[in-house]
Formats: sequence, structure tokens, C-alpha cells
Amino acid sequence: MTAPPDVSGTAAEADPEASLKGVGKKAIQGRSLGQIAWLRLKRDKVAIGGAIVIVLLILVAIAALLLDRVFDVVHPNEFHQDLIDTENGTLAPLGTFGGISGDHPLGIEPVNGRDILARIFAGSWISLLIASLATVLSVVIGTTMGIIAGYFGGWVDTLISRLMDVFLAFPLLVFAMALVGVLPDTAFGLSPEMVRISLLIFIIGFFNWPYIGRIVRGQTLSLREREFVDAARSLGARGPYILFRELLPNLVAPILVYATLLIPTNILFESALSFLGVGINAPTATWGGMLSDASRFYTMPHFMLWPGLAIFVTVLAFNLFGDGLRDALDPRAR
Amino acid sequence: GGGTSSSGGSTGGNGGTNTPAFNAAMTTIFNPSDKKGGTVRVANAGTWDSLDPGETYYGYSWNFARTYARTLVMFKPAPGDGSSELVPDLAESLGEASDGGKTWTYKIRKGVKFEDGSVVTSKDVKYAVLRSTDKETFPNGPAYFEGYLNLPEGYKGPYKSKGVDTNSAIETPDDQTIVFHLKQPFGGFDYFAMMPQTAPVPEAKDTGAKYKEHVIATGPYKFDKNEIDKGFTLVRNDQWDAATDPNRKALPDGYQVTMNVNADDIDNRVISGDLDLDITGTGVQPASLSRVLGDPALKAGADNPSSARLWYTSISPTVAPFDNKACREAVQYAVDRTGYQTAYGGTFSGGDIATNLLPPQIPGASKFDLYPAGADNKGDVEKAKAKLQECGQPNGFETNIAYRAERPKEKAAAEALQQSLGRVGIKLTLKAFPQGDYFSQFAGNPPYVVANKLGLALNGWQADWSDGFGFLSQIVDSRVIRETGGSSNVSVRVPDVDKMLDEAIGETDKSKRESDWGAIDKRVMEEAVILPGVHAKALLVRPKKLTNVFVSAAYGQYDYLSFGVA
Amino acid sequence: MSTKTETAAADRRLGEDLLVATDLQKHFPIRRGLLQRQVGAVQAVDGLTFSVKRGETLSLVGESGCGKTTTGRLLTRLIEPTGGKITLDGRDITHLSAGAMRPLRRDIQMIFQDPYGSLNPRHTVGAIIGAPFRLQKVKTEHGVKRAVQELLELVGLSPEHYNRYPHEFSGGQRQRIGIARTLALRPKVIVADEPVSALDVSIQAQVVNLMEDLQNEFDLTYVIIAHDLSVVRHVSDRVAVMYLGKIMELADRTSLYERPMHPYTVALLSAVPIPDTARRDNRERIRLSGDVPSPINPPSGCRFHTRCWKAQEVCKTTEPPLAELAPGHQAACHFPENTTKLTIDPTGSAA
Amino acid sequence: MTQQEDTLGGAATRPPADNGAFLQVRELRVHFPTDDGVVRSVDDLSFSVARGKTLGIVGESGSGKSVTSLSIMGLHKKGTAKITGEILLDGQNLVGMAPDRVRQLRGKRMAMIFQDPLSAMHPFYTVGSQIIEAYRIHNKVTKAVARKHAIDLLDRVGIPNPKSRVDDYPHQFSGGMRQRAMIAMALSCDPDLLIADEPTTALDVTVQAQILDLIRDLQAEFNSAVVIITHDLGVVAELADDIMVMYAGRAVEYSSAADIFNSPQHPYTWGLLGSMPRLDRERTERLQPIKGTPPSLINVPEGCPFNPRCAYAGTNGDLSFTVRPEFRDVGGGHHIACHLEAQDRQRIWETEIRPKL
Amino acid sequence: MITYIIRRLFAAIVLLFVVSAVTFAIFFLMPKLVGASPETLATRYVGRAATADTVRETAERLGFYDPIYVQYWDWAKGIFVGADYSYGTGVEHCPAPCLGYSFRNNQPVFPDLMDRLPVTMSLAVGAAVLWLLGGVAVGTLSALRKGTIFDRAAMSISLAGVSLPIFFTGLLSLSIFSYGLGWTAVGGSYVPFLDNPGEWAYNLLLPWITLALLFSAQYARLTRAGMLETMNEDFIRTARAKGLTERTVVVRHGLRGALTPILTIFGLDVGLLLGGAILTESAFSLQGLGKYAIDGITNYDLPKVMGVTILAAFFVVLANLVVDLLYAVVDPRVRAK
Ligand SMILES: Nc1ncnc2c1ncn2[C@@H]1O[C@H](COP(=O)(O)OP(=O)(O)OP(=O)(O)O)[C@@H](O)[C@H]1O
Ligand SMILES: Nc1ncnc2c1ncn2[C@@H]1O[C@H](COP(=O)(O)OP(=O)(O)OP(=O)(O)O)[C@@H](O)[C@H]1O
Ligand SMILES: [Mg+2]
Ligand SMILES: [Mg+2]
Ligand code: NI
Repeated sequence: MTAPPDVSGTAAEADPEASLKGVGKKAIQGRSLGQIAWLRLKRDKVAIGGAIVIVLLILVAIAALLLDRVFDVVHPNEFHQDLIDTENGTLAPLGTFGGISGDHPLGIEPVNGRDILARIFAGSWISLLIASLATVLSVVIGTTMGIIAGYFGGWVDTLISRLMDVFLAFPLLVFAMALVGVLPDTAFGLSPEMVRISLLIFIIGFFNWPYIGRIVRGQTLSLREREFVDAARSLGARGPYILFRELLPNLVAPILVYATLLIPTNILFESALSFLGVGINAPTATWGGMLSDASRFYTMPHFMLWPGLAIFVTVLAFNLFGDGLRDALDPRAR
Repeated sequence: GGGTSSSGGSTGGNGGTNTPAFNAAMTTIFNPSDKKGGTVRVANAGTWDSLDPGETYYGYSWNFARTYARTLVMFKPAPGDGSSELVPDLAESLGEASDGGKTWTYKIRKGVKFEDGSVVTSKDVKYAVLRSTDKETFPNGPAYFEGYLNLPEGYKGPYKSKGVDTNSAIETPDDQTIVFHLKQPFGGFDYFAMMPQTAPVPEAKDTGAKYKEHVIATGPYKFDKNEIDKGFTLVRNDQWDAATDPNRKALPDGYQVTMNVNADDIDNRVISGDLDLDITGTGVQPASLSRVLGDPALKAGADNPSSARLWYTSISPTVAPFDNKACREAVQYAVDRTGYQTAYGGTFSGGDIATNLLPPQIPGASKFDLYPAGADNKGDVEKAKAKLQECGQPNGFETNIAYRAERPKEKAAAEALQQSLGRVGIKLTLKAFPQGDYFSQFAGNPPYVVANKLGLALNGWQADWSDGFGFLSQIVDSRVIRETGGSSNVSVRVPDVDKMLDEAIGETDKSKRESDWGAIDKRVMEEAVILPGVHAKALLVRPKKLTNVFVSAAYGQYDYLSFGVA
Repeated sequence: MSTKTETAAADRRLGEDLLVATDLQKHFPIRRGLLQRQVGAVQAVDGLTFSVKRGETLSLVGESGCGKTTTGRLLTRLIEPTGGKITLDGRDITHLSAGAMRPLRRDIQMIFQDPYGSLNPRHTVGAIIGAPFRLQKVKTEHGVKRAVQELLELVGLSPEHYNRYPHEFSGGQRQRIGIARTLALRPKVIVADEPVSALDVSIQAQVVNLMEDLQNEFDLTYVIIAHDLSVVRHVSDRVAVMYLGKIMELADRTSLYERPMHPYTVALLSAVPIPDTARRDNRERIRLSGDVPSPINPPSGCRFHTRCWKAQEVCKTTEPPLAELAPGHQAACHFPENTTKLTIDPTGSAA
Repeated sequence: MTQQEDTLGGAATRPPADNGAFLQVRELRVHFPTDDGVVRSVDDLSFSVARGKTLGIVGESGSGKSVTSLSIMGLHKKGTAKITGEILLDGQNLVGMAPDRVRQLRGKRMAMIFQDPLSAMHPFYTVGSQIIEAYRIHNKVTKAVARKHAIDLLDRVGIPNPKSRVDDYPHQFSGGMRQRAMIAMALSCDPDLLIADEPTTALDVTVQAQILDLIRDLQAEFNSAVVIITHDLGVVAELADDIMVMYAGRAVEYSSAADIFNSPQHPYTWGLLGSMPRLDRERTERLQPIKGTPPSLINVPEGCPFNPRCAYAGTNGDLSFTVRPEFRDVGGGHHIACHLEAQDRQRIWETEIRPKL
Repeated sequence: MITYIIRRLFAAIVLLFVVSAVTFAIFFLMPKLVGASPETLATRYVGRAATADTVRETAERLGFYDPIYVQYWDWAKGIFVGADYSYGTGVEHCPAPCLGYSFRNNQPVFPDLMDRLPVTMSLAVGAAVLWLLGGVAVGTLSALRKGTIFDRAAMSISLAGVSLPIFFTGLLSLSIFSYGLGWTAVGGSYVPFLDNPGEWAYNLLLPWITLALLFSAQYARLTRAGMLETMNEDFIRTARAKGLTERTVVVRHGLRGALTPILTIFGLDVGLLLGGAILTESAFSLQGLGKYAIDGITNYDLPKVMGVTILAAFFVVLANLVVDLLYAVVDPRVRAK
């Protein structure tokens, strides 16, 4: 669905010499890239805000996994049908704003009265896991393929480019539905749930790589003309060294930008699959699954509001942090 | 019009009412009128299985097909229970049985014509029935005729078995008379004659699988534009003669039908009056449910009929520990019936809590409850635990429950079962399967069920007509179970029941037969292989701009034949 | 034969050819069409023959696009020659595979034109200069870091710069980093592609001096590519003037600057702006008209004839060979200047 | 040579300024506030150029040459630069003038040629359309008229076959032709002031010579004031009437071209002259670079900015390290900013520097 | 240029072959993994009351007993030579390019696709124009006001658009704007452009906006990044030096330069959308290719699925080609190569 941005790492920046003369004299002692990035990041309040939210989200996800699965104190699947309007048959939560109460701060789901907060909480880890791992998968495959296509050119490029076309043109939903319908429950000693999660990660990640592949390829095409590549070759560097040690670090910025855009896409993809009945198995909560459930009750917007908000906050945090990180990692940016 | 005299419960001079009230069109005609003209606007969230009367099997389709196709007999277009009565349509009278119920004879009315002006003869009816037995060409239709007619061995319909003498099955001694010969006596043959498969098809105009693109009409309407899977319009058939048809008023000038419309969208449009009818008649979507029921004005514009459908859960005795009856009974006791009901949409949209198989409108059905669930219907946890003890699983056990991925209600029901059975330690894992392969590969495939421990499977069944045979024969007869998959009976493998079924079918005495159905119901429930859920009801939004609106109990939805446009 | 004069390297082992190019060619194909048929070629380098002696500095000069960089990349085998032969220290390296070439890369190294582009902006100086050690698996006595820091000192940078990034350095410092990297492997030959043209005059002088010092210290052989004739005069022992992929003139420094034979060389020398206002108005200049023709479709005969003020019919039809017109002085021209005696003084210099 | 007379009677300590000159820059300061501190790119710079005259500005990279020219043109990005002082163009002060009014002057009264003609021209538009665009902003004429004008201009700057080349894209031109097209664009509205920022740095010597000739000829024809910026002393020697040498955002020496080459007075100028190999001199064994690197413009050294690199910094006690030398006239319109005594300068130049050049 | 196009089209055919073959394989080989036999596959298409005989015959008719490559070949043959289909009382010839007949309702697939294409096209193109204009405008403004409240707000709000699934926003906006306020057309209304352009646009307005919302965030971000870079280019300085107004500088010089990479992605997105905007069409009841695809998938109607797949792949390829050609139009430097 989404598109490969041809984002070059260097956005606005002053004359590179400016930094040269500015920093050159003052900071004599060496700083690693990590240190520099960290120094810059620290100054970027917005990015730090994003990072804090991400860390919080991860903590929440871990907490959710522990509290729900190990200690069983969250009850995301527990019904509260006594709080549902069965009398009139509307099956809507009793009370205002979707049944908000002390026990259920974000209200409850219609029909079964499950606590929305508990479900958002319990669903956080799966949603984040799928979104991030699928993104990582796309990025890894896309980067590898793109960099190889861009660097070697010729028939390798043609082959990979057309392969990207195949993947782009491929009816992903057909594949998803066909695959999910027939896959065994347990494989490689994983629980059915983990099998399903891995499957979704695989499908979502595996089919999104061409976007990132295209960007990386484009950037590589221009990067490989840079003289430092020749320099490495003249020192006797082999292909993999050039690809992954010389070129890859220079591709981080566009990849980051795209990866942060890919995260919401992937969360929504999971939700679309849920909507079509091939998502994570019920009753396990995921944000995408909640959205897809909520779409049947769009007359009760509170149901959608909270998972939507959770996704939005995640997306925003990742994007803000990604932008900041990109700027920080760019040694030339200032 | 002759056949519209209303049966009991009607009010008002014309046998109808104009006052909007909840369920106002259940037993009376709402907004009665004889005004002609206008177009009825219809939408379908999905598509027809087929518009060809020879191969359609959807209830709404049978209801609607009466506008363009005339069958030998039909359900009477009358409000409420009156609609269960069969009346002659193309035939002059109901079927005459002879040979102990093995031979059935009908006389075709004189003067009935196809839309092209040619006269309808008994040969056209015979041809129609015979072609419908070609299940390769017409896969979707019911298969009663090939099952019951005394067709020659290996007969494959008129296309493949050209020139084969079929008089052993159907005879047409003259243009008016048609005689059906059955392999075994069958008392309810008039129900067969009611099916759209008996709507005449002129052999010369038959185009096989393509006939659905242009069905040759005998009813008051014929196809104008027909785009398969997108929509069609019906216009008046000028060859239809009201004099030959006591049942139809044919008030509107036509019907305009759109398919593949978003279901929520249909609700919104019906509520706003932009659209007259959601033709599937299965009730509003959850989003509109709360809207309609929450707003007294909207609620007054709604009806809540029940249909002869049971939503239930099969309990597979082939999957351990359900091979132990006590374990099955534990499930019966443990289940929270209101939870199940709510999952399906509550009292209005889901239905009434079922404690037995047969829906109440089926003659012979009587409500009984072998596994009392307490006053609040929340289940008898103590009893269930005791049963678990009895079956040797005092701490409960784990099993799987199958449902159709595309059906949110089944998902909700599975979740509800998971909750309520969890109370006694029965842990359910939910398994969603694509509905297209649900019976053929998964829940209806016995080896798969065993291999994957699908102890429970959500299921639903609606009678083809309100009759114990129509309801029970496909879901409790162990002989319909196909080991290769694809049968609708998943869990009932009781030799007693098979025997009782055979006896009931052969029983000619109607009341005896009806009480037999009730006995079978009880016998199956004793085995605890089916966990009844709800007897379905649907919340329908009454068409705002139509007249003569009433619910036909036979179809469990509005009668699509009698509408007029206000 | 060598007219080596004032340069101090008396102790250098001169004389034997270290790097020899024979009829070297590089045509970049231009492909079009369904099957990517080749429809033409950029004749970037078209038949270069020259040799570089151990310890000397040979410069290649010429206008932009005449094939200097391509030659440099051919010599270091970064690209595959279309034709001709290259030998390094007697060994034919013309078509060696990347793998076979790898060990030889220790002997021949390249300094790149662009001090900004030739250093990976995401690597620290330490990583950049350390790369040759790792890539060639060179054993170092005190570890790579020490070796790198020694190199940094050698080229006049502070060892503390080890962990810093190229963007923190000035152009001159960057070029030093590049030089340090090439020195890591102690090569015999360094091909330097415009090593100072991106630098400021004051920095340029620093780098030039550094290169000279290193040559003395490590007995290096240089092939220097440049277009600044003043710098070339300063650094080289012999100079080759290129035009459109061919050598027009090849001579030792003094002879070339004092007695240029090819009209193109004459024009080049006369076009150099002289920082002396006194000469402004009385300088005799040769102004070439027009631009350099396209190397896709070079002119027939003598490639310079389209811009040459001495061109005659024969120049359009016959290509003049590169012939030794004076001892150690080769030129490819039908009507060379200065063959017998110095007639004009293109630089206006009194010397 | 032009302003000398005018400034003679004026404040001797004030930098060369000519009240009648077309462009006058007075005490220009351009500072960029950045994260690391304020970059003083240009500090207290004054000069002027009259019509028909050429001023050459030299100095090494980062000395503030381009910043100066961009300030005159008003091309600094909004909000990035703090500009103070006065820039008088034909008497109007450009500093603080409404941006839109400056815009109207750009292109028409003052124009600029940039260093790299390939990146300075829009790659997606034809050369012709870019010239036409420039012309039509300031002249209400039809496209056809403007096109004719563009072809004329291309012809004037020596593009062969201008009628067809006018529809070429920049990348289809060779480097020299691009620079000529740039010049044609700059000249499209007959500007009174032409600023050329390193117009030939990207070009070959033979082409450079052509371009320098062209600028000279056109200046004579249009009688415009020209500022040429470069770090190649050879180029200014060919073109300029006066030369200003900049170091670290300040002028360190300002004089007629001849004086700069024949009797330079500032150690930095000496360094520049000494570090370049010259074809017109005997080849020297070693070049004499200025030691060290240019200073950070954020932490400009105390005293004379050149002191860390200057061989004579200590000769006047610690004056060089504490007191910023004044930019003053040392006679004959020759301005320098140096603490060295006149006779010391003379002596050093005569005995130490000149012989080595 | 022509030969280039021909070469690309040739590659496209190979691509279509690969995509269709893989789809075909998935369709048949996946069920095999869980032990489906030809009969089980055929059971999908025989209705509720089929006998074993019927199942076998159906499997026979649909060719399920043949090896998969034979089945694929039979299907692929239809594209070039057409196919015959026996409908019982006769045989119909489906002329090339024949993408087969639906397993469910026996309708030839190709005319159906052509019938639905205009709907999807209207949807995709209209939405694309909207999101391009919106995204580019917001992105440009953000870039010009980098770091301001506007910039941050615009970027954040646009992300909200990405965070909500279209099946939700579609329904919600319908219920608010169409049924609630009556401003926009109700779902399922579509009038061909040629019949009544005004109605066409009015009916599609809401789907366009909803779909555009989903995409514009990305374009806003891309435009912003591109503009930030382009506005630093030397040629922008040149444009200013000419005395151009800021507007002209931004629009004619800045945007023009920044748009090229956006164009690539845009072409791709539109290409993908043309293959079916599945969720949008479902939400708004539009009878387009996406809905068709979903029907095909949920009904295991292989020929439909194959048809849409091929068509979608075709559009992706076409979009790629068009983008590459457009590049040459937009960027004269590319033309030279
Ligand atoms: N990879 C390539 N493919 C096609 N043509 C090329 C390639 N590399 C160089 N050329 C062409 O070969 C010719 C010579 O290029 P080269 O870079 O060697 O020139 P140069 O003398 O180094 O010029 P400059 O002084 O600008 O660096 C040029 O016309 C150039 O366009
Ligand atoms: N926008 C800016 N922000 C911060 N510093 C700047 C900016 N523009 C220029 N500078 C700094 O001002 C100083 C002068 O730059 P300027 O471009 O004028 O140098 P120059 O003399 O033209 O050099 P060159 O010969 O390399 O073109 C440099 O140190 C530069 O880094
Ligand atoms: Mg070069
Ligand atoms: Mg500059
Ligand atoms: Ni003067």
C-alpha cells in the first residue's frame, strides 16, 4: 500500500565546512559515532520525547506479557456481560462513554463487556512485536536486496528489480488467506499463538521488502559512484565488505525514515488481516484486532478510539524518534 | 385478490394496521394498500447463489423468486402463521398422492404463459425438474428430487443423458398433467413442489448454466437488465395474467436490486429510507442494532421475526474425552446460555435461548430442557463439575473449538464458550477456519476433526421448510456423515436416531410423524452431542416507503411478493 | 636519457620501468535497444603508451574529460581495460581477476581526486586508515591502532584524531587522511588523481610538500594526475599532456615547459593566468576557440585539429604518431613547434 | 586606483570608501548564530566599487568571500544571518530594506555568477527558458521577444549556433558553455553591478581564459561595476583594478592590483604569494606553505586573527596577541591591518619574501 | 525509446507469467499441504447437496485431476487462444484474452474485470490526485516552515491519518457526512464519468478523501524531506538571484526539483491501487476490482483471483514503466542516457 520514499539523509544543513571550523578546534578528544549521536539526540527534545514514549511502550509491552501471561493479573478476555445492555438488546455498554467507570477506565467492549484498557494493555506486546519484527524483516531483506541490486547493477539489478515487481504485484491477501487457512497449529515446537504471530510477521515483513528495496537500490546507485567505494576496492576489499561496511552505514538515514513509516502500515496490516478473519487467533487481544472488531460497532466510537489512539501514539513516537535519530546519526547534519 | 385473506390476529378493516409499533408487521399487514406503481429498491450485502430457480438454495431467494417464477405450489402470502400454509400456484390444487404416497399428481393451470407469450405446459415443469438434477451444471440447488424421484440408474440430467426415458420418474400424460413417481413414499411432497425447481423452463430457451442470466419469467415480473453479481432490475411481465394467479397482487412496477453492498451501508440506507429492503432478511448489523433498539422511534419501525434456524455447537464424540458422555454433559451444564445468546446478538438479533434442537415453529417441536442451567441461565457449575468428576476429568481438560473466521458472531460465541467452560476447567482453544472450506476440509471432515482435536465446532442449521424432516434429516442422520468431509452432520452418530428417522419418514400419519420428530430431538439431546445455542431471530427494519409489509413465518422475513410502493 | 636535474633524489634507484602501459584503451560502451546492443563507445582512453620509472614522478595533464581519471583507474585496475597492456614491476596485470589482483594492491595505490568523496563519511579516521591493514591482513607490531596513529603523525595529523569523522576535518586534512590510507600498505607506486586541485593554495603547498617528503622517505613512484600546470611543473619529473584520450606530448619537465612542441601544450601554457599585473597587457596569449569535442565521436586524424590554429588538410585525415622529436621528448603533431630551437616563450618568462 | 583620490582626504583610518562609487559596503558584519556559537563570517568589512571598475576579492576558503557577496545580493536564508552595517547600491541601503524591494533590484541592478554552473542552473529547464525567465521578471515583454533576447545574449557570450542551443538543457552544455550561459543569464537585464563568485574555478585553463576575456569585454561594453571573487591570485591579476585580501572574515589588505603584487604589505598576502607555484618564476625546490590551518570563525584568535600562523607575530611584543590591528591606509590608498612597523614590513618584503618568490 | 518500451513490456510478460504461476501454485499447493485431494477442492464448488459422483465430475470438469502445470497451461492458453466453456446446452467460446470462467457463477472473468476497472480507476485516480495535492502542499509548507508549530502539527496530524484503518474511517465518515449531514453521497453510488461527470465526482468524493487521508501523510513527509533538500540547492539561490518572487522560486524551482522522487512512489502507489483498493471498495460498496478480488478469494474462485492478480500485476508493471518514462520527461538528464 505504501510507498518507498526516496529520502536522502541529508536534509537542510549548512556548509559542511561550518561544522568543521566550529567543532574542529574545540573538541579535540575523539568521540565515537554513538557518543556524537547521543549528544545530538539529547538536545532534540522532541526526539527524546519520542524515545521516552517508545521505551514506555516497550516497558508496557513487557509488563503486559508478564502480568497477563505469567502472573495472570490482567484479564483481557474476561467477560462483563452484566455491564452490557441486554435488556434493550442494544448490547452496548451500560453507562456513558462506553461504560467508563472506576473498574473500567476506558470503558468496555460491546456484546461481551471486556475491559478495553486490559485488552489494549495485554495486546500491546503482540502489536508491537508484529509491527517491529515485520518491519525489521522487510528492512533486512529490502536492504540486502536493494544494496546488491544497486551495487552490482547489470543483470543482477535487472533480476532483483523485476523480483521486486513480482512481489509488488503479488496478491498478498490471497497468499495470506491461503496460507493462514492451511498452516499447522504447531510447528518448530512453538505454541499455536506463536506460530500465528510468526506467520503474520513473516507475511507482513516478507511482502513489504520491495518498497525499502527500491529506496535502498536508488540510494546505492548514487553512493556507489562515490570515490570511497573505489578507495575500498583499490585496497582490495571484497564485495560484501563494500556492501555492508562501506555502503550500508550511509543508507541508515533513508532506511530509518522508511522504517518508521512502515511501522503503522504494519500494525494496520495486521488489523486488515484480522478484519478479513486471518489475524491473530481470538480471543487474544491485539490493537489491530481491536480496531477490526470495533469497525463492526462504528456507532460506538469509544471502542475504536482507544486502540486507535494507542496506534497513533506509537506511530508518532516512532516517527519523531526516527527523525531525530536520523539527524543525529548523520555526521554532517547540524 | 383472492388469496390474501388474513389469518388470525389481524386488526383494522383491511386486515392491517398503519400504526408503527415494534413487531407491528409480525401478524398483521402493515400499511395495507392496493396502490400500484413505483419501484422497490433492494440491496444484497452479498450475491445470489443463483438467480436460476433450478439451482437456488437461499431462503430469501425462494421468497423473492416468486416475483418472477411460478412453482407448482407456494407458501401463502399471508402474515404470521398463515404463511406456513401451502397453496396451489401454477398447479390448480395441491398434489394428489396415490400409491401410498409414492405417486404425486398435479394439474397445471390453463392460460399461464411465459414472458415470450408461449403457454406453460407440464413438459416445461418436467424439464425444469429434470435439469435441476444435473448437479454439475447446477451445483447450488437442493437435491431432493434426485434423491426421491424414481429416476433411471445413472441419470445425469437432460444435457448429459439426452434421450433417456425418464417416465419412470415424471410423466406428462398431457400438457396439463404432471405425475411424479417416487422411490419411496413421501408424505410431504408438496414441499418439494413448492421449491423453485418446479418453476417451468422452456427447453428451447434453456441455456444451461447461463440461464440465470435471463430467466424466462412466468410471474408478474421479468428480468430487464441483469448484471451477474452486480444487480438487476425486474419489470412488469405483460404476459402474466392476474386471472390465472390468485396469490399475487403485483403492485409495484418493478424491482431494482443491487448486490455486494456493504452491510452497514444497507442498514443505514434502509433506516434513512434511501433503500427499501435488505433482501437477505437476516437482520441488522451490530452497529445498527444498538441504534435501532436504542431509539424508540426506530424500534417502532422494526420487526423481530424468528426463523426455523438453530445456532448450535457440535460436540464430537470422536474426540477424547468427549467419547465419554459425562464429559459432553459437563459442557451442557457448564455453558452460560445468556452469554451464548448475547454473542449471537442478544434476544432481538440473536434469538431465543434454545434448550433443544427443533425450532418452535416446526410442527411437533416441544421445548424441553435436559440440562437445566439455573434460573439465570448462566449454567449449573456444580452439576458440570460433578459430571466432570464422573467422566474422570475432575480438573477439566483442554480441547479446541472451531468456528468460521468470517463470522464475527461465531467468533463471539466461541469466546463466550471459552469463558463459561473455563469456569469448570474446560480450556478451549479457538480455531478459525475459512468458511469456504469449513465443512469440506475442517470441521466437517471427520479425520481432520479427530487429528486436530476439534472437540467443539460452531454450527447452524435452518430447515428448508418448517417441517421436522426438513430440519433434522441433514444434521442428525449418521449416514450423511461423509468420511471425506463435506457433511453438515458433524457429531451425531447414534444408531437409534437413524432408525427413528427412517420410521418417521415412512410414517404417513401426520400427527404421529410430528411427534416422532420430537422424540428424535429428545434422543439426540440425551446423547449430549449437540449443544443448542439459540433459535434464531432477526431484527428487521421495516421498509419505510412500502405498503403491505408483513412477516412471512414460512421464510422468517418479510413477504417479498406482496409489497406495494406508497 | 633521463634529464633529471635538480631534484634531490640522487640516491633513488632510477632507470628501470616499474609501471608500463602499452597502447592502453578504455572504451565505455553506450548500449541501446532491445538486446542492449552496443551502439557506440565513449573513447575515454584510446591508445596510451608510456612507462613510469622507479622513483620518478610522471604527471598526466589535460583538460577536463580527456581521460586522466580513467587512465588512473586503469592503472590501479579499478576498471578493466578494453585493450592494451599494463605491467607492474614486470608482471602483466592487464586482465588479472579481482582475486588475483588483491595481493598486488599492496604495490599500487591511489589517492583520489575528491577529498570529500573518497572518505566514507560514516567511518572514523581510525577505521578508514585501518581498513588497508584489515583488508590485506597486514601484521602490525603493536596492533592496528598504533600503526594508524603512526601514519597520522607521518602525514602531519594528530594521533588524537583517531576517533573523529572526516567531516570534522578541513580539505587539506582530509587529503592527508587519504594519503595516510594509501601509505598504510607501503606501496611502490601511488597514482594520485588530482591530489590538490580541490584544495586552497596555502593547503595545496602543504600537501605537495608532504608528498615530496614521502617520496624521498619511502622511495615512492608517483603518477600524478592534475590540470594545474604550475603544480605539475613543481612536482613532476616527466609530464604527459593528454587530449581526448590520447597523449599529445610526453617529455621531461624542463623540456616540456621550456620547449613545448605540440600546439595544444603551447596553448595550455599560455592560458595559465599569471599572478603578476605587470604582464597583464603585454602577454602574448593563444586563445583556443570552441570546446573539447565529444569523446564519443572524436575528430578524425589529429584529434586537436578542430581547435588548432596550425591545422591543415593532413591533420584532418592522418593521425600523427607519438614520435620522439628530441631526446626524451615525444609529441604527436604534424607541425610541431620548437623542434629545433626555442622560438617563442609562451610563458613570457625570462628564464 | 579608483578610490584612492577620494579617500585620501577622508579619515585615514577608515577603510577605502568612495561616496560616489556605485557599490559601497560599510562596516559590514555578517554573523551566523549556530549551536556551537556565533560564526563571525564577515566582520567589519568596508569597500566600494565604481562603475566600470573591477574589484577582486581573494582569500582562502572560508574567509567570508561568498558570504559577503550573498549579503550584497540579499540571498542569505531568512533568519540565519545577522547582517549589520551598510550596503549602499547606488545610494540605497540594502541592509534592512524590505525583502521584496531587494528582490526587485536583484537581477536588474545587480546580478551574480556562481561558481559551479552545473548545480547553479536548474537541471529541468532549458538554458533558454532560464534566461527568458530572468529577463521577463524585470521586463514586461512577450515570450517571443524574451526568447529573441536570450538568443542574442547567448550569441554575445559566444555560444555557437545559439538558435538551437537555446533549447538545450544545462547538462547538454560543456562546462565552459554553461558558465557562459550563466553569464548570459546574469547579464540579461544589463545589471549595473556584477558579482562573480569564483566564476572559473570549475573550469580548465583554456576555457578559463576564454571566460575571463568575456567578462572583461562585457564589462567594457556595459560599463558595470564588477566584483570578482576567487582564491586564484592569477585570475585577479588578469582582471582586477583593485584587490582586497580577506582573512577570517576581515580585510587584511586592500590596494590597487599592481601594489598587491609588487609591494604586498601583509604577511598573509606574502604567504599566499609564497605558497603557490608559479609558471613565471624559476621552479623552486620547495613550496612555502603558510603553516597551520585557518581559524575557527567562532573562536577568532585574540589580537590579530592571523597571529597563530604568522611568522612575525612576536615582533611587536604581544601586540599581535592582544590588540586587533586596525585596517588603515598606509599611503597611496594601500590599506592593511597589521601591527608591523612600516619599515619592518618593507624590510621583510624586500629581504626575506621577495627573493624567495 | 520505442525499443526500450518493448524491452520493458517483454519483461512485463515474464513478470505476469511468474506472478500468475505463483498464485496458481499457492492456490492449489497450499491445500495439498493439509492433505486436500482433488475432490476436497471440488467440494468447494458443488453446493450443499452434492453426491460423491457430482464432486468427482466437478473435479474432472475443473481439471483438478491434471498435474498442476497442465492446469496452469490450460488456463494460460486461454489468454492467447481463448477458451471454450460448456454451459450445458451448448458451448461458449470466450475469445482471447480469456482469463477463464468463474468457478462459482460461470461468468467469463475478463469482461467482468473490464466492467469493474473504471470504478477502481476512478477511485484510485481521484484519490491519488487529492493526496498528491494535499500531501505536497502540506509537505511544502512544512518544509518552508521547518521547526515551527505548523510543521510539527501538520506532520503529527498527517500521521493520525495513517493510524486508522480505512474500513473504519470509511464507515464513520459515511455515517457522519452522508447519513448524518447529507453532504456526500451514500455508499455504493457510482455513476460512470462519461454519464455525468458531476455526479461521478460527487459520489466518489468521500471515498477519495478517505483514501487520500491514508496516503497523504507519507507524501507530506516525503515532500517535506525533498523540499528541505532541494531548497538548499544552488539553483534555488540562482533563481533568487534573478529576482524571482519567493512563490515562483518555491513552486517553479523548488517543487519541480523535489517532485521527481515523489513521482516514482506515486506511480507505484497508483499502480498498486489500480489492482484494487480492497478495503476502500468494501467500505463504500463500490463494485471495483478490489471487491471482485475479495469475492474471488473468499469464494475460492480461482479464475477471478487469477484475473485480478494478472490485472493488478499488469498495472504495477505499467506504473513502473510509466514512472520510468515520466522520469525522462521530467528530468531531461535521464533522457540523455
Ligand atoms: N563509467 C563511465 N561510463 C561512460 N563514460 C565514462 C565513464 N567514466 C568516464 N567516462 C567518460 O570518459 C571521458 C573521460 O573521463 P575522465 O573522468 O577520465 O576525465 P578526466 O580527464 O579525469 O576529467 P576531469 O578533469 O573532469 O576529472 C569523459 O568523457 C567521461 O564522460
Ligand atoms: N548559513 C551559515 N551558517 C553558519 N555559518 C556559515 C553559513 N554560511 C557560511 N558560513 C560560514 O562562514 C564562513 C565564510 O564562508 P564563505 O562561504 O563566505 O567562504 P568563502 O570565502 O566563500 O570560501 P570558499 O573559497 O570555500 O568559497 C565559513 O566559515 C562558513 O562556514
Ligand atoms: Mg578526473
Ligand atoms: Mg565561496
Ligand atoms: Ni583606483
